[in-house]
Order: sequence, then C-alpha cells, then structure tokens
Amino acid sequence: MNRRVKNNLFLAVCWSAAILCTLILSFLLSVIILNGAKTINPDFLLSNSRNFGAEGGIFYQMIGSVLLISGAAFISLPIAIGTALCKSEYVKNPVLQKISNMMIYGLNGIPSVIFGIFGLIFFVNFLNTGISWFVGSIILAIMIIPTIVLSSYQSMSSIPRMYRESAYALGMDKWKVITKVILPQGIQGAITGLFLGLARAVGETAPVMFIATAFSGVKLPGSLFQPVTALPTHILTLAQQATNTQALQNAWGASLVLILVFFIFSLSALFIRITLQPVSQR
Amino acid sequence: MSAYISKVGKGYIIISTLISMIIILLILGVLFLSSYDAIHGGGWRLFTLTWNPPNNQFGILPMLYGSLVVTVISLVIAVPLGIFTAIFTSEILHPKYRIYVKSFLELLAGIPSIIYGLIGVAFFSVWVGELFHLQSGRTIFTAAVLLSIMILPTIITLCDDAIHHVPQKYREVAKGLGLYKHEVIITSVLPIAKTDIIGAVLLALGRALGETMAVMLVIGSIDKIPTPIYNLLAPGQTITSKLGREIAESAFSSIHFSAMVFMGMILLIIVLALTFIAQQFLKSGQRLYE
Amino acid sequence: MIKMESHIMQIPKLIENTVIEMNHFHVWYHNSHALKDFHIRFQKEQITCIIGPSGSGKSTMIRSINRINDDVDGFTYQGNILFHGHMHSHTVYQNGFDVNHLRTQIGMVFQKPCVFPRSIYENVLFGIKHTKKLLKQEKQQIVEENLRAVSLWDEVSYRLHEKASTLSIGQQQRLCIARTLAVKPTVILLDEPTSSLDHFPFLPMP
Amino acid sequence: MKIYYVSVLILLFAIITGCNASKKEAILCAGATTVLPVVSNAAEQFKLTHQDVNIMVNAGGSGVGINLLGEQNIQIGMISRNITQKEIEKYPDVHFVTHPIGKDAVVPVISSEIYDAGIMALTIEQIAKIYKGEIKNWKEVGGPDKEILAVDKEMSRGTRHVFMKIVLGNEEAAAPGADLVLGSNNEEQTAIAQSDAAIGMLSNAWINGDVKGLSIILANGEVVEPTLENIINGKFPITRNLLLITNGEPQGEIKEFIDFIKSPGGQKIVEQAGYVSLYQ
Repeated sequence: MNRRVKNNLFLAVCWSAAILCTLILSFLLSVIILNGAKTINPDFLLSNSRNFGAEGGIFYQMIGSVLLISGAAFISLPIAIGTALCKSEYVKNPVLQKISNMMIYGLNGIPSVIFGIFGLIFFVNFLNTGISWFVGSIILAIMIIPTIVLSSYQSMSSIPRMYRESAYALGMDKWKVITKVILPQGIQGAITGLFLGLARAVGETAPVMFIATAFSGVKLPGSLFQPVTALPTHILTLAQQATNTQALQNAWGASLVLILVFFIFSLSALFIRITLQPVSQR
Repeated sequence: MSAYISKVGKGYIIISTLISMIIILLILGVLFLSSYDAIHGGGWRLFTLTWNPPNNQFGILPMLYGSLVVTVISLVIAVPLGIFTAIFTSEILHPKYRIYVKSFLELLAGIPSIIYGLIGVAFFSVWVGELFHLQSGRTIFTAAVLLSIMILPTIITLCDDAIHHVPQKYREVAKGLGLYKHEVIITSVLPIAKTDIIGAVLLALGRALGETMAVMLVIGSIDKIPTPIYNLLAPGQTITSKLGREIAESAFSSIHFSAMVFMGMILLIIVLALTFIAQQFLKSGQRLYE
Repeated sequence: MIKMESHIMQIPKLIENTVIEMNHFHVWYHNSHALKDFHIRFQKEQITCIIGPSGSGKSTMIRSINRINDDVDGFTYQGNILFHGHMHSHTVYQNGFDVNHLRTQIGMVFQKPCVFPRSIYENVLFGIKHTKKLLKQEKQQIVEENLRAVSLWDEVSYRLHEKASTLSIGQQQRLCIARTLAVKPTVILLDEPTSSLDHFPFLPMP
Repeated sequence: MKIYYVSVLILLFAIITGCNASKKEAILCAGATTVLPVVSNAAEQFKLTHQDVNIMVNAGGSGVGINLLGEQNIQIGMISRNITQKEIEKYPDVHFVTHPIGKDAVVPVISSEIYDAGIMALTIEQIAKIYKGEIKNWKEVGGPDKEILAVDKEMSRGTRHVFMKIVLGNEEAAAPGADLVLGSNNEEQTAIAQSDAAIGMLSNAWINGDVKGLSIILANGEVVEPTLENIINGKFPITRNLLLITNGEPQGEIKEFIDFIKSPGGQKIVEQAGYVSLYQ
C-alpha cells in the first residue's frame, strides 16, 4: 500500500499547488477589480489629475498612453512586416535564418529598463530630441517588433508552397506574389502580433519613464517632440505615496483602466488568431 | 512600371530587415561606448562593495548580489509551485477546462509589472513587515516573493505546454505496466518533458532578472550586502532597481552615469545569454506570449 | 459500425476456465457508439485472436479490459467486465478497484513500439522495478530472461546500457514485449503488435 | 486594404503637420519634489491668464533639475539646495541664475508611535549618531525598546543635502546607519507612516498625523519646535531656500512665469503648500 500512499500524497501536492496558485492569482485580480471599481466613474475618467494625482482623474494619462502606443504601432508595423516578408520569402540560407532568429529572440528578451537607458543615451542625449512622445513611441516600437515579426512570419510560412508556385506559373513576378498572395495572409498575423505587442507596451513603465513622460502639467503634446503623461508612470507616482488613501484609491482606478486596456488588446489578439483562416480555406 | 514597383518593394523589405536586425547591435554598441569610461577608469574597482558617487566609488557588487539573490529565491518559490500546478493542469484537470485555465494564465502572465509593484507596496511589504516584526517590510524577501508571483503564470503555462506535448503513448505504456499515476508522471512524462521545462525556467529566469518596476518599489534600495550575508529580511538593491532610481539623476557622460550603464550592460549580456540558451532547449519555440 | 461478434468464433467452455469475460459491454466516445453490446469469454492459457476491419472497435475493446481508456476524452461505458485472477474474481469497472494492480495482471503491448528515452536495460525493468524491490543480481537475471524470451538477448547483450531508441523498430517492439513479460502478467493483450515486427520471431508465451 | 493604408498614412501626416502648425510654446520644468507642488499649482493658475503657454513640470530631485538644465533639456530647474561648485564646473557653457521663491525647513520626522511614546525632541548630535549607525535602538535616546529604522534619501535629493550638511557636517556625507533609501518626499512619507519606529527627513510641508516633526534641542538647551514661526525667525536650524534656476537671465514667458510666482498671488500658493513666503 506504500505506493498508493505515495500516489495520494503526490496528487495532494499537485492539488494544493494548484489551489494555492488559484488563490494567489485570483487575489491579485480581485484586489485590482474591487478596489478599482470603487474609483472608476465618468468624472474620474474625464477629468485631469490635480495635487500629484491624488485628486482628480486620469483623462490626459489615458490620452497619453493611447498616443504612445499608436505612435509605436505606426512605426513598428511596416518595419516588422518587411522583416517577416524577408524571412519568409528571401532568406533561404539556414545559417542566415538562424542568425535572424537569434537577433529577434534576443531583442524580445532584452529587459525593458535597458530599452529606457538606450533611449536616454541615444535619442534624448545623443540625438538631443529631449524627453518626448516621439522617442517613447520609437522605443516601444522597438520592443514590440519581435512579437509582430514572429506572428506574421508564422502565418506567412503557413501558406502552402502550392499557392506560391501556381502564382508564379501564372507569370506573376515576386513582388506581385508577395502583395497578392503572401501579404493578405501575413497581415492578419501581423495584426495579431501587433495587438499582443501593444498589450505589453501599454503597461511598460521602465522604458518610458526617463524618456517620454512628464510629471504634471502635461495635457496634449503640442508636437511630436513634447512629453506626454501616461497611465503606468502615473501609477508609479501614486504607488510611491501609498499611505495617502486618496492617492491609493486613484492608483487602483488607474490600474483597473490599464488592465482593461491590456485585456482588450490581448483578447482581440486571441479573437483574431482564432478566426484567422488559412488561405486554403477561404 | 511594374519592375520599378518591384524594385521599390524589394528595397523596402531589405531596409526594414536591416533596421530590425541592427537595433540589437546598436543597443549593445551604445551601451558599450557609454560604459567605456567606467571600464577604463574603474577597471576592477567596479567590483567592490561601496557605491558612493560623490567619492568616486562605484562598487557594483551589492547590486549584483541583490539581483542574484532576489532571482534565485523567486525561482526557488515559483519553480516547484509552477511545475506542480502545470502537472495538475495537464495531467489531473479535465482536458475540457484546460483551455480556459491556459487562456486565464496567459492573460495573467502579461499584467503590467507596475501593477504588481502597486500591490507589493500596498499589501506585501506591509504583510512581510508585520509577519516578521520588521521595522520595514521593504526587503529582499518581499521583492523575491512578489517576483515569484509575477513569473508564476509564465512558468505554469510553459511547463504545461511541455508536459502536454509528451505523446500519449508513453503514458499508456507506463499505465499498461501497472504503474500508479505518480509513477507514470515522475518516471515517464517528466523525463521526456525535461528539456522544455528547463527552457521554460531559463526564460522565467531572464524575465525575473530584468524585472524593474515591481522590484524597485519594494526592495528598499540600500546599496549594501546585508549582514549577515544570508539575511534576506533586510533591504537590498538589484541592478534594475538601481538603474530605475538613479539613471536619471546622474549627469550624462559622467563616470557615475557610465558606471550605471556598465551595470545595465552586464544585465543585458546575462539576459541575452539566457535567452539564447533557453531557445536551444525550447524546440517548439515560436511562442508569442513570453 | 460493424458488430464484431459475428467475426468471432465463440468457444463454449466451462466458466472455471475463463479468465476474462465481457458482458453486454458498450463504449461511447462522446456521441459515437464505438462498441455495442459486446460479449466474450477469454479462456485461460489460450491464444485468442480477434480479427476485424480497421475501425471496427478491436482496439477499443482490448483497451477497455485493462482500463487504459479511462482517461480518453469523452469515454463512457455500460455493462461489465469480469477478471478472474489467481485468487479472486473482480468486476473491472468497480469503484475503489485497484486498477494499477489490475494492469500488472493484464499486460498490454501496443501497436507501435514505445520505448522510454533510457537504456535498454532500464526499459526492461521499467514496470517491474516499481512493484518489487530488486537486488542487482535479480535485475540482471530478469533482463536476460525476458530478452531471451523475445529473442533479443543475442542482439543486444553487449550494449544493454545504450539508449533504447538506437534499436530498430522491430527490435524496439520486441523490447516492449519483454518489458511487459517482466511484470509477469496473467494475461497479455496484444494490440496488433506484429505490424511493427520486421520478421516474425518465435514468441513463447508464458 | 490599399485604401486603408493610404488613409492611415494621410491621418498620420495630418497629425504631424497639425501638431507642428499649432506651435504652442512649452516651458519645461524639472527638479525637487519639495518645490514641485508650488510650481505645478502656480503653473495651473498662470495658464488661466496665459492660455497659449504650456508649462510642464517633472519630478526627479534637485540633482536631476540641475543636470537637465545643464544639458539644456529644460528651461527651468527647481532646486531645494544650493548648486555645488562641482556642478557649476561640470557645465561650463551654462550660466546658472537662481531665483528664490520661498523658504522651507527640513525637519527630522518620526513615526507617530514613537512620538506618542514620548520622543518629541532630539539633539543634532543624537540624530547624527542614528544616521552613523551608532545609536540603533530608541531606548538609547529614552524611547521604547524598538530598533530604529533610519530612512535615508537618494544622494542627489535637495532635502538630503540640506539635512546632512547640518547633521553630519557634509552635504554628501554617507550615512552608514541608514536602513532604507528612498526618493521623493511622498515615498519617504509613506515609508515612515507604514513603519512604527522610523526616523527620516522631510520638508516641513509633508508633516501630518502619521508622520510627526521632531523638535530640535539646541546646544544651549533650548527646544525649537518646527513651527512656521520658528522657521520665519530663523530659530529652527535646518532651513533652506526654495529656488528656481535658469540658464542666463530669463526672457519672455519664462520671466513672466517666474515673476508670477514671486508676486503676491504666487506667494499665496507658496504659503498654501506649507512653506514660508518671501515676504515673511
């Protein structure tokens, strides 16, 4: 019976680990949702923050976050699609493939604070752009390029060779094949990756806090080269005064909004991925 | 006309590929150039115990120690918990629910770290302080616990994939020989999933090392190795928290700044090495959620 | 679904000579009815062959006997299976029944060979070492005995500690049979194992 | 698909040109969190009368203010200490001009639990010993038997410079007895309130029910409370000026903004924030 005892013990350990994890993770979510829900109302969402963010709302922080990630989307999407096309259509040499994979996975693994430092040195100081919306968007764009490249490459390489060959057989040149056959499929993968990337980018604090955001007094940036204010850095400011109940309340509210934005992006990515049809089934 | 467009298109593809390939080299190059002053001026003096910029002392050992200890402890907590939970989701839980659990975990894996930081300041540091009767709950241990919770979803979902990908036939053969469930899992499933699990742990290790915001808010930010050296309930400092707090304070092109960048470069090199090694282990690769 | 019954010659024998009997046994996978109202009696110390077209439910039936099917998604059953062991008779599908013990009594060899990524030596001992504490000497003896039984000993005796995956498919399948024999089951269920054997060596049954 | 892309490009183009066309002048300020509430409230009021001026205020500490101004990334630096000789030498092209806008005291603060237990005043020497690590328990200074949690600030913070200059004699002195290093006044206030045996340094404006200001026992035995009155008459030993710095004499809107803070209307904001105005 010793074996049976061991078996039950093992199963009990697995069950308790799973229960523990569920408890921890649902604690996290419920804390944010319950505390955040108390704060969120139209007034909170539509007014600007006062007194270090402890009073007022988060209207311009939301606008700032949207500006940052839309800038990132515009910059990263074309570059990433180009890279994915190159990987799937031009690079046939396995060594080159391996090198490009290493570069992309490497870029994906770089800690976010390093991107912040890179932006601070290269853009803010070396190119002297100042702390600005534009630099923040560039850095976030660099961060999400790998996600988009991998996702679009995956959907491009899933197109059966037959489709390419029949297109060539009709006398289409390479560029025509790319735009008519490869891209329509690749775009969906790219959009999936884009949403996943943006979900990650919208919550990033370390890369933007030195290079793109200002503390207060920022409304809409007048140009590309002015600072914005963003949700994550706002939460950072509020978290540093966590004993001020009003500030903490606002921090929960801002967190809930941030998480909702993150969930919307993630879920749309999942949705697109599920509804994505391979070219052969259209 | 068509040939012209084709040329432009090819140019676009090549340029964008070059951009995305060169960025990582550019980052490495920029960091190296900026840390050159510190390496040149400091040399081995960088690896000492005292960090005091006004006196030109830039010892990074306390930060290296902090990063190492925080990461190791968080893995010690998260890896067993994560693997057992992954065994639960892939082997014990009814397959019907697995997809929901997986989606939930993958969503959790992406929650922004600043929110973990907020929860850490508002709850964990207070709890740790009260639990151990400390003056302040901002300790290495608090940071490690918070970090372990952050990497838990990543570990669970990657290990679950690894275990799930073990072909069903191994389980059936082992069962057919009269093995109990725990023997089936321990002796036949886990050894086959081993390499993927190692890859998952390495990826989680990389993520934990590079985590900034959550750690920065709860670790206490003292540039000292605690006494005695194994006292985890003392404040400390990691490379990332040091960078997050101090990089904007140091003047550009000073030795101080250069020493900070040097730390960043060490961190980057370690994390890149881990990523490449992990990629060798994870043959299935190409996951989007890490 | 073709009813298998029609393809099997029922041999009326005495009850006490029966080792396994299936009574009115049904299997469903989700909504598909894979096995319909199946009766059979397997005799002790006999080889019973079941022949039928693919998809007729042969594997389903054989996998129901030692309850390997339990964890298959959507599996439901009706009816009962009796197993007459050394001392007791059991209803296989009974709450609280020690299914692991049952599986040491009813061994099974699958259609495709499946060796664990370990040495040949450890593969033979894979099942038996959990049920019995073995001395080193005994282990050596069990390995040799069972490998000889599947005519593999001469081929691999000099490289017992190499990975089992270095064997050919046919050798791997014989290794799988040896692994099952090592547990000393009363019954062995063979799910078309010969389709993987490169030649047909003589298989002495215990 | 093509139409989508073209329209996106047009939109992007419109945003960029539109932003540049509106040419709003922006004044960037950064620096000490001590000065921050004054400047950011003043900026809000200033904008009521000067609609076309945009003033952005960033935190970071006095050191950050000086560095950013030195690198000419901002127009106004906010500092709560004097510029050191080293910093002036570091930026030879920049001519730092200081503009005092008020006065503040840096007060040694303790958790309310310790204050209620009877510790209401300490000598400078006792505080110095705590930060040097020579006094480690509150009972050594007549309080309850609890270990002291000494909260320090990041090196470049103005509050720390002023405090350490008086307490340890050198504005960049290391504090080996410190148990925690934090940044802004807000963060330090939070940590001291969360603990029940902490000592720290805060600007006078951050003292509240959870974080109590200590009185200081002078060498002649006189006890000086951190009241506005004592700060105004100069009795409280750790006081400082709140300063704005610019590169050269300010011009145009920057000058108007600084003049506004110095005006009676602006000084009212200084008083509301808990500081001493220039007129007192």
